[in-house]
Parts: sequence; C-alpha cells; structure tokens
Amino acid sequence: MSRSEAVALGLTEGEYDGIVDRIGREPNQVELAMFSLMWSEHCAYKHSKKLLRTLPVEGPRLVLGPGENAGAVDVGDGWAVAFKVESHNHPSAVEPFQGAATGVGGILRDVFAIGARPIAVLDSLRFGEPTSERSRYLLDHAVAGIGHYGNSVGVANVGGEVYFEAPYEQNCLVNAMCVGLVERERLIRSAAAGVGNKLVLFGASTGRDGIGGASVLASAELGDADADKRPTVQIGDPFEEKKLLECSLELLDRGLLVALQDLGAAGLTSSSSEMASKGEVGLRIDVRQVPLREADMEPFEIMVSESQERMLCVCEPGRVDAVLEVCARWEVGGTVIGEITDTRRMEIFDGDERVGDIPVEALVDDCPLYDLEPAAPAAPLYDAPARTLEATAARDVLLGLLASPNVASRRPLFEQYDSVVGSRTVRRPEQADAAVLAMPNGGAIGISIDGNGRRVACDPYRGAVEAVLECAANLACAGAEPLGLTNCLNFGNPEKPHIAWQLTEAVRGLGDACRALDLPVVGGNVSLYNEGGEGPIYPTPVVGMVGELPDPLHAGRTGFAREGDAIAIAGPFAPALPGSELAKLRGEPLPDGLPETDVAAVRAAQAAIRDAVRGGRLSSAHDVAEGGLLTAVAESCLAGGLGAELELDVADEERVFGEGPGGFVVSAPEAALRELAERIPVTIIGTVRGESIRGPGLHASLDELRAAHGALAALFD
Amino acid sequence: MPHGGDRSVKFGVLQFPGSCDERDALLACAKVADAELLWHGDRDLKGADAIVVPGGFSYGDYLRAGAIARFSPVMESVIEFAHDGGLVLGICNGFQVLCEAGLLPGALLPNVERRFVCRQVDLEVVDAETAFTNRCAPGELLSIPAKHQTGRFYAPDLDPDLVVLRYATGHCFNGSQDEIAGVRNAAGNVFGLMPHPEHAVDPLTGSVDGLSIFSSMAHAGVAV
Amino acid sequence: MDVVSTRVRVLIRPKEGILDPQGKAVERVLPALGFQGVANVHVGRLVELDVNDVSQVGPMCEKLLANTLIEEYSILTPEAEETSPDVGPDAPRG
Amino acid sequence: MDVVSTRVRVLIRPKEGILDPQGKAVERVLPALGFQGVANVHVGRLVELDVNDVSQVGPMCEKLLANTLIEEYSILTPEAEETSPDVGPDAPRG
Ligand SMILES: Nc1ncnc2c1ncn2[C@@H]1O[C@H](COP(=O)(O)OP(=O)(O)O)[C@@H](O)[C@H]1O
Ligand SMILES: [Mg+2]
Repeated sequence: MSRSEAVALGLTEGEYDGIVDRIGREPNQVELAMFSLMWSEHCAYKHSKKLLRTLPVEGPRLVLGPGENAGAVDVGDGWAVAFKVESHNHPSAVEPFQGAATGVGGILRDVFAIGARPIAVLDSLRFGEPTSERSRYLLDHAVAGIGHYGNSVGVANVGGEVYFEAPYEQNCLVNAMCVGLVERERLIRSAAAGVGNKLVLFGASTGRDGIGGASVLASAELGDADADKRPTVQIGDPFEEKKLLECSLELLDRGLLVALQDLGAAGLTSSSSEMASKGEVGLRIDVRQVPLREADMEPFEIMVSESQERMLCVCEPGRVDAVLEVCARWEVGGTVIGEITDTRRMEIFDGDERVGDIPVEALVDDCPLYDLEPAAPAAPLYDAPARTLEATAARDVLLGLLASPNVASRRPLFEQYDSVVGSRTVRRPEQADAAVLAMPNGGAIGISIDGNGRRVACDPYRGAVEAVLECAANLACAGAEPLGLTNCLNFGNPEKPHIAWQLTEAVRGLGDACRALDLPVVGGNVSLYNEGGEGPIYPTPVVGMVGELPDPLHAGRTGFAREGDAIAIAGPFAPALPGSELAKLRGEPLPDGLPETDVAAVRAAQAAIRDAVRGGRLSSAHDVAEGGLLTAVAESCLAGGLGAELELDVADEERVFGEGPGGFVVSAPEAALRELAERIPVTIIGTVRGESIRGPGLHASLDELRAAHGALAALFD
Repeated sequence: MPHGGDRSVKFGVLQFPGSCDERDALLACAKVADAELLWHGDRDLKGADAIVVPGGFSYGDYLRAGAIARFSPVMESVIEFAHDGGLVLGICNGFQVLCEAGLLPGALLPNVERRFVCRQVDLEVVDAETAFTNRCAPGELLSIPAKHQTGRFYAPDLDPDLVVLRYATGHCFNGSQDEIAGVRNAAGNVFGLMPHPEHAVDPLTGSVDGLSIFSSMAHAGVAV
Repeated sequence: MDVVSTRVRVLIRPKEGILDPQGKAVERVLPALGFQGVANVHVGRLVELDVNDVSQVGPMCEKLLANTLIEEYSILTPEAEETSPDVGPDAPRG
Repeated sequence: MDVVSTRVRVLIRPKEGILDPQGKAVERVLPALGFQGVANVHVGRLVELDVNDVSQVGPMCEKLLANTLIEEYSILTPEAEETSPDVGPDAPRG
C-alpha cells in the first residue's frame, strides 16, 4: 500500500511513516484499513485526548470512569447507574432517519456492553433555523429515527433538548445519551483476558455498511462531495438490537463471559483491538468465520464494516457451547471468530492465510497526539442572527419568546418517544426540569442533558460553565443531587486556531465547573470537524448529568400546583440581555464574552432549592433559562394549568427577559419561601391565581400563552 | 391487597423476542395475583388461568404489527386456550396479535397522523360487566398511557355490544372507528386494547387506573 | 435438483374505502415540490420473492403477507399477466 | 380540460446489500407455515398514483417517494414495460 492511499484514507504522510516505522514494513491493505480507522480522529482522539486528560474523573460515588464503554456511579444498595452520551452528527447530516436511529443503537450498546440494562435515552439536537426546508427535513427525520429505534427496543426516552441556530444549518448535531441500571457486582469490563479463550461475535451479519463511513465521515469536513459518501450509511434494526440486548444480559446473568464489547465505529477492528489492548494480550481472528450478508466481501471490508447490532465477547473454551446456545435462543447467531493469544499482536487470517499482523499497541495506543494551537479570534466568528422580533411591549415579547423555536414546547418531538416503558418514569418531559426515574432500591434518579451553543459561542469558557450549572439546576428543581457527568464535545475543525481556542476554553470551563461542583466526568465523546461551507457550528459542549433523590414521592415539578401560592425568584440571579434568546430574536450580534458567574453561590442556591423540593416545601421549582424570568413564569403556568398575578416591573427588560445562571422560579406558601430566604436570596414576585399572566403592563391568557408555546407543532404536519 | 385480587389465580405473560412491556405487565399482574413469563417458542402455558399478550414489537413488527407473532408456538396454545374459554388480554401489540389471530374482531391501521404518539389518555368504561372491567364503574374514566403508531381500530360491521372501552372526548389521537379503545370477542373471554394499563399501576408513575383491568381479570379468574 | 424458481411480486395496498393517511400525505406534499396533476395516491407494500411453485403465492398472501380485512393484493409473475384472486387486474380483490 | 391520467405503480425496495430485516423475517417464517421453496424475499413499498405526465414519476421518486441512498425503485406503467432509470427491469437502478 502506498502513502497516497493512506492519505486518501485520511492519514497524514507523517502518520503513514509512523505506521511503517512501527510495523517495520509497508502495511498491506487490511493493515492500512485498520490503521486508518484506529488512527482517525474518531477512534484516537488525536486532537482532544490531551485536553480530556484535564477533566476531573474522581468522585466518591464513581464506579466506572472514562475508558470503559460507559461510565457509572453508585446509587446505593448495590446498584449502579451507567451513562454516556455520544454523537452521530455526520451520519445524521447524510441520512437523518438512519443516522439518528443508529446513533441511539450505538449508545444503547455502549451501556449494555458493561452489563447494564438501558432504562432511558435522552437526545440532544441542533438544527438550522426551522425556516429552512432542509432543517425541517433533518428535524423531522432525525426525531422519527430516534423514536423508531428507542421505542422499538423498549427504552424510555425521557428527555432531551433541541436548539435551532443558523450555524447548524449545514451540520446538524444529533447526540444521544443512554442511562442504564446494573447491580454493581454485575458490571463487566471489556478487557480481553485468558490466553486460549475464545472470541465470539454475535448479532447481525456483516455487510458493507459504513465502510469508510463513520470514521472517515467523522474526520473530514462535509463538503459538496457528500453524495460520494452516501452509499456507506449504516442501517439500524432495533429488533435485532433488542435481541442482542437480552442475549448479552442473559450471557452475563449466567456468568458465561470474561469480557464484553460492542461494535461501534470501525467495527471489528476497534472493538477487538481495544479489547486486546486493555487486556494486554494478542488476538487471532479468522475473517472467514464472520457471517456475511454479502458473499464477496474482502477481508479488509469485514474488518472495518460498521454493520450495526453486533457484539463481541470473550469466553472460556469450555463455555463456548453454552454461549452459543444462549445466542441461538435469542436468534442472534453467535460464531467463534478467534481466540486470545499471548503475542500482543492482532493477527488477521482469511482461512489459513495470514492477511494482517500488527502489534496491538501500535494500532491502539501509538497514534500521535497533537497539540492544539489555540488563538482567540480577533474578529467575530459568527454573523449576527436574523432579526425576527420587532415587538417591544412585554406581552408581545413574551409571546414572541414562547413561540421562538428555542423556547417553544418540545411536545411535538417528545410525544413521538415512548417515555413510560419500564414503568419507572416518575417525571416525564415537561413535568419537571429533569426526568425522574424510580430505582429498585426505593430511591430515584434525576437526569438532564443541556448545552446552549450560542452562549458558548459568546464565551467558550463561561458558556461551558453555564452548561454544567444549567444541568445541575435542572436536577435541583427535581430534587436531585448530581453524582456524575458525561459530555459530548461538538466542535468545528480543531486544526484551526479559533476552533482550537473554543475547544480549549470550553474544556477548561467544563473542568472548572465540575471541580466546583465536586462532580466526576464519567465519560463522553468528541465530535470534531463539524463545519459546512458556511463555517463552523457554534461550539457545543453537551452535558448530561445523573443525580439521585432519596424519595421519588417528593420529586419536584415545573408547574404551579396550588392557587394562592406565592411566586418568587430565588437564587443569585443577575440576568443580562446580551447573548439572550431575546437578543437573538432582535438580531443582535453575539457579545464578546458573558458576565462572570459566582459558581459557589449558584451551587449553594441549587442545594437550597434541592433541599426545599425534597422536603416537600415547594409546590414548584423551575430554573430560569432561555427567555428569562417571565418566560420561566409562563412555563410554570402552562405546566400547571394555572395563571399568575405578578408584581414585576416589566419595563425592565433586563430583569424579566435577561438570562444568566442561578435563578429559580419557585412557588409555595409564603412561610416556606421565608424559610428558603434564610439560605438564599428570595424575592416574591406574585401569586398563583386565575387563568392568565397579569401584572402592571402585562396581560396574556393561558390560551394565548399555550398557542404561542405550541409553535413547533407546525413543523410536524 | 389494594384491589382484592386473588393469589390463587395465575397470569401467564407472553414474551416475544421483541416484547418491550412484558416485565411491566408481569409486575402489574403480580400486584393482584401470581404471574409468570411464557416464552414464545414454548407451547406450554404452565397452568396459567389468564394470559396477557403484552406490548412491544413482538417479532419486530415486520410486514404488519403482530402478523408474524400470531404464528408463534405459544400463540397456538393461546388460541386453543381462548377457544376453550380462557381469559386473554392483549395490550397494544398484543391487541394486534389477537386481531391477526382472529381472536378479536377487526384490525389496527396506522394512526391518522401517521406518527408514533405517546400520551396519557382518558378511557371511558363502556361496559363494566366484562371479565376485564368488573372492577370498574360504568362510565368511569381511566387515565392510562397510550403509545403507538398503528392503533387505528377498524372493524366493519362490529357488534356494538363488543365495545368495552372508548377514548374520552378529545383523547382519541389515532382515528379509531367510533373512538373505540378496547373490544372483546363475542364470548367475552378475549379482550384487547391499545393503551397500556400495565404502565398505570403505581401512583408514582402517574396513575393506578390500569390496575382495575388486572384485578378484574383476577376476580373473574376465580369465578371461572 | 432441478427446480426452476420464479421471481414473483406481490403488491399489497389498503382496501378501497379505508383511509390511507400515507397516500394522502404524499398527495399533499407532491404539489409543494412542483409536481402537479397527481391524484389517487396510495401507499402499500411490495413483497418480492423467488418461489418454486407460483400457485403457492396466493395462499401465502391470504395467510401471511396481506390482512384481507384491510388490504387487497395482486400478484405479478413474469410470464402471466397480473393475477389477483377472483377478479381482474384493475379491480384487485380484497 | 382533457388531460388523460395514467395509473402508475412505483415499486421501491431496499438496495442490494442494504439490510432488509423485513425480508429476512418473512423468509424465516414462511417455511414454518408450510411454504417451502421460497428464497430471496424482499419487502419494500408500493406507491400507486394517477399522473397526467408519466415522465414526472422518475423525478418524484428521486425527490420524494424513494430514499435513493438506501432504496432503488422501478416504475410500472400500463402501456410501457417496466422502466427504471438507466437500466433494465431486472437490474433496477440504485
Ligand atoms: N468528552 C469526553 N469526556 C470524557 N471522556 C470522554 C470524552 N470523550 C470520550 N471520552 C471517553 O473516551 C473513551 C473512548 O470513547 P469512544 O471512542 O467514544 O468509546 P466507544 O467506542 O465505546 O463509543 C470512552 O471511555 C469515553 O467515555
Ligand atoms: Mg463502545
């Protein structure tokens, strides 16, 4: 194989030379295919690994940190919760239905690969403005794909987020998070162990799906040549996944496995070599044993195929029959394809012929890591958004905000997802700021996913801090205390200094926020090169968080619940208009920087809110986010079906529509609010009453609010 | 026991490779009686007094929802069991399986809006005398989640006496004929509905109204 | 063995009179994409299969491939004209 | 107006090499129902429509009816033999 072929596969000349150096000769086709994937950005994290090492990964409740297929935290009584978020951006930009569906499939496998039963999915989406036909198409099909896959496998989709911003027009983001439940002692690792043990592939047969797909796709900017990459889309089959899931868990239940690993990006190549690397062993694989969907596949194609719904396990030779029996019962066709050796080499055979022979370490660990060369941009990177709102009267601004795509109700999306399967969903979407799921030990967990890319574009450091705080605030409103965090770093081309700067600053923000909250990062994913012809996406670190609450009966609610309750704004809330949703609707350019946040004060406010919710002292709690205070009040009105009488100076736009972390709209009897005021700032702003929002200079009926808030329905005709 | 079920009754809950709701159904049954999962590939109903065909996607729902599942070995036994008068409840996909198997009248078509919808709906008890609703009051409203893409009930020339549950006004999102949510067979021992009573058996998750379906069956199971 | 197999296509569509929301949706979208003069759109299923015995396809449809309460089907074989049980090609049976 | 419309059928199926779990599922269940000698089962979609201008059907398929990334289609008109873009009926285009 030649250097030019290596370059065509996405390697640099220097990397190619490095490969030749490490194996002592030119790689053949199979070896080059394997290297090109394992040394891709997607698998090797070559532009992000050094940064990721700066994130805190320790915590008292940590069970499994980064490095495994999913991270996990302890939720008590022997139970652990596993979770991870992953991107499927490029595949979804090419084929949104299958791209999003297989994104869900992939993250489910990561979770059951460590032995956890997936119990929840959340999805985090970014599209261009819905005025664009392409954005509507992507939205429609991505949501349908997510629903199709998760609903069919029977994992509740309990939350998510979607933003519409012009910079995502050419490059949508589809991130999916999965949460699983496992008894701690049942967790299984992916390290291959035991020389002579057998490698069993089970699940779907192998076709040409995604050959040169995800890895190459995820490592190259999408240009006009998209069409050429199309034939490689992966197709998902959730029915196969469901069988694979049950089969995997049964294999573990019966104690038949030494190691388990899913096949994701780079297929058999990455799954097998990573198992070998972690276990410090070698593997011998015969591609001829791999059940194929298409007869004439080349060994290299078999090694890199990204056919979905496949798993790899290691078992002792004496247990092979039992393993294959369980596979047969679940109709997922298990096949022994190789065994563990002590060579620390990946030896690939086609029958008797050795077609590849690479040191595991060279393949998995030796990819050069690059230093970023960050430079803050001298001029704004992003155009000002288009002006879409002219109104200035508070009522019209409020209705405009409620109808804006980033604020409007997500019901038309989430109703396409089964949020109740499993019978443990205590809070569904729009009932609370975080989803709440009951746990087998009588407690519950809260889950949220968040990340406002526009704020990060304004200020990569503070925007990333805000994403973490927002997620934690959502949990606090549900009464949950964060235990751990996962993240997906969606950025443009890191080889460009300004993108490198965004990435570096955002990771610094994530790390600082996590340290300030004493939260470990349990895992995550990085998606780079998210750029279209028109420039990079907004830098979008998506943060997923899992927290615990002792008693699901006291899970918080967003909606006002009782006429006569006092309404208050609580917390160290210092709103500002620049960078807000209202500023966007008014077409204002992004500010260069966001106000500094007193993270410790926000943390204290979250603790106070959480305690009050857990104690049953608050009727409702909702954090102030996009659209500011008045929008948050309106959302609590709509969620509870109750109006509000407010004493607020609505002419003070900064106060009622400005944004910033640390604010909570709460409702409760006055005495409870006085008690809360002993811990954090609390200002009573009105009373829960009637069927409208009213106050000096403000009147809008619940029906008017509801109609505005329902704006997204029109996108799903 | 809150709903006066009877431990001497035993539910069998079918499990297909793609069932999603069988564990939830099993737990719901276990609240009122004994319950056990029955594997799709086995013909043995293990002495069950009542059968639940749960929701999910049985065999992936390829071709048509429930089309392939009806030919499974366990369904052969269930068909026989039903013909002998045994109580059979089909939920969502299970309802579709029972229609495909000819145990219930009609068929289920794609929702008028084509999309999958997951929503808490109110169901009106039209007939409170059946083996599946004897613990309900006539006209009572049950709040139960519905979640499906193929739930538009269609049965030309349906005997109106067979209608057991109807969607309350404004709650029928799928376009079902006469807003029918659940029907029984003429003999009264087989019942199917699209919404999911097994997800409404615990106040924590929003409603306990689904429990009365299971406790009615447990009650009727003793009587049989 | 010397069995010759035949490629058969089964066309399955919603019975007449049954609301076909998929067909309606396509019909509604086409004009917006610039396609005029389209009517009576119906969306159904296509099953293609190689069979040794073409006479078995009818029973397969009745038993599995179609639900004749809601669907009608017709069978296309390479030699024969379109066949559908009982009736001619333009008024396929239900 | 005197436009004559034509009933056209569009047959859409998974492209070769693309996973077709439906086809596989049907193929697996048929023998169990007593139907032997069936192979290569594929399940796809059927769109039937009346059009004034048959030449528009190809563009409709490209733009809306088929997902040409993963599906291939062929067009059946009453007069003409089956047409599919570029290639003959037995090797429908991808
Ligand atoms: N942004 C991130 N923060 C923390 N950990 C990360 C991040 N991105 C990736 N990781 C960790 O790096 C490892 C490799 O990730 P990935 O290649 O996505 O795994 P997989 O192939 O199992 O999906 C995982 O353990 C993952 O959790
Ligand atoms: Mg993995």
